[in-house]
Amino acid sequence: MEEHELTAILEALLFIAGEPMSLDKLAEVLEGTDTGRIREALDRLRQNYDAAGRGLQIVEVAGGYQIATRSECAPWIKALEKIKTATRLSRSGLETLAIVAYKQPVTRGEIEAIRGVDSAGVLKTLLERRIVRIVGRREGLGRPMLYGTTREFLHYFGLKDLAELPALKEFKEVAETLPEHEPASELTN
Amino acid sequence: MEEHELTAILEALLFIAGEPMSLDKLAEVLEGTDTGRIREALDRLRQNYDAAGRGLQIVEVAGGYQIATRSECAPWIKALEKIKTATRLSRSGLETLAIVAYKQPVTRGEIEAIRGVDSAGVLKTLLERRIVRIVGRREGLGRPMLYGTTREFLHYFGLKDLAELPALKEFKEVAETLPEHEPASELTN
Amino acid sequence: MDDSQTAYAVKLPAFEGPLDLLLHLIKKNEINIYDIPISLITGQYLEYLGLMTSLNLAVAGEFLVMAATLIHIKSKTLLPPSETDEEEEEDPRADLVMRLLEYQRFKDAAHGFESREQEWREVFYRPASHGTDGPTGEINLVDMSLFDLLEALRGVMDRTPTIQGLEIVVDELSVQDRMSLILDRLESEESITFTSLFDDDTTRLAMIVTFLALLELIRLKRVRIIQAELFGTIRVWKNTNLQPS
Repeated sequence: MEEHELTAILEALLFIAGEPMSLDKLAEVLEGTDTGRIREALDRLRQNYDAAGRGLQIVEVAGGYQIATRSECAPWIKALEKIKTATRLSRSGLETLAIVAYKQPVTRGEIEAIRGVDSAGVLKTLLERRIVRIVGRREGLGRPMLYGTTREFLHYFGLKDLAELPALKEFKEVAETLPEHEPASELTN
Repeated sequence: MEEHELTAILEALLFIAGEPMSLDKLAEVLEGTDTGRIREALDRLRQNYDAAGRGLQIVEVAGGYQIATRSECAPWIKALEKIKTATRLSRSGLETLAIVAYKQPVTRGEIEAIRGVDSAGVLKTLLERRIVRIVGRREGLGRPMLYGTTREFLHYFGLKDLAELPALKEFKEVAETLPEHEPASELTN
Repeated sequence: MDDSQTAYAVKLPAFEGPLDLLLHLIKKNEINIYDIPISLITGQYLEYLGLMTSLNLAVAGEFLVMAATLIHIKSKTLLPPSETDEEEEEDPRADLVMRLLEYQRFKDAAHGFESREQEWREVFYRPASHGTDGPTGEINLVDMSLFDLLEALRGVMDRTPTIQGLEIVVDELSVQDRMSLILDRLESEESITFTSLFDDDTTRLAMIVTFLALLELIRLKRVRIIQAELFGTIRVWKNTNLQPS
């Protein structure tokens, strides 16, 4: 197979797949074409897509490659009525999700210990949105359920994999940012 | 809007729409951009797509424009579809699987009594995917086959063993609790 | 317009919980987190709770628990340091500081998530191929979660409310059943590996039952076990010659 043929086939495959395609999966479809060659072809494809005047891009997300629209086109895509943008996550949702993402697998009790508030409702919302899932149980007393993030989570935040999450701040760093981080009281008495 | 912007937006719209878009429909989304200009931009887009090494094309079908794969790529797309269907499960498949998981060992008759519909086809799919297996036969009339889940099943759900399956009661705790936690207040009294 | 009402117009910032409120007070007062003036903060914290009550806002239990914690810490700091203890006593505020810092870490992380969310909400993917394969609503096995499984089960149970006791019953196969299963497999395959016998055993109990079944078959001379070389694969063969050799 020639180079430009491979690029063409990859483009068609990414278009049809509708989900991230890993190098391994692409190699499987392409009957054992070397993953190195596939990666090179994908890089070429990505460069073509990065030319001016394109409404699409090749992104590496949730463990694979996928075709996506460019954010500049978002207003017109939203005008295509049937696309509804997902409601944004609430503050408590983001907070809970951050704990799940960094501490997974994690129990509800551990989440609540960090947040200092009951988190059952938020967890339910995250489960329903398929951003968080039950990944098993912790051994020991009560065998509580463990929560972790999903592939949808990676998609939602445009992450390639969990390793792409920025490192959590050290306590020292956190402490340094604390004063004058927020505007003073909003009490307008 | 400049020419190359228009082309980009059209590309993104055709990509997302997944069905033929007529000039009128496109003009509507683009808030009254002249159809002549849209046609010109589409022609330019089509020329870009006709360059060598492309796996996609802009086709004019059923009264509209659409992005489609090139026929040369058909064999690989078929290979992809085969892999994809092997990893997909329908709603009825999931339902049947849930019954098998929680009621195993269970006969087909018992599954059908619960679901109220014939489940032979779904069971066959689950057996083929190796998510469900025959675990033996029930003593008694006709010695019907008994179904249970496989190791593969545990793998998909990230479980170590069947005892890790959450009980319905536990699930209700997660799923039927309070609405999402509200922040303490955001009131202007 | 009644002036006495507008005079008391109060806008309260929203807090996720007691830790959030405490962090707000610490920032507002520009306090060093490692040296929290506990009297001042306790006072302001209780003031806020009082404000919530006066506005008829339900004060969640967690806020009250924290109030008790603060008062407890305050009382400890008021005690004169005991002279008998040689070791330096632990700062009663230490635990709280750790909790606040830990919580702030995740608040910062959540903030980062928020900006990523903002960015990626503007990017759209094409839904899976509009091709020929099956009805919509299919789930990719990779994306399946126990939540989906339980939701599906709940769906069935809502339809047929008479079904009771859908609780997990661990595989109750008898040794007899396992024996027939092993023999069934040996009908279609000449020999099978020892380990493959346990492939689908998802519990310890099931593995024990399978092993007992194998022992029984060996005793009855229905199968033979052969290990061709030391540490090699152990294979189970059907014993075609029923006469003891």
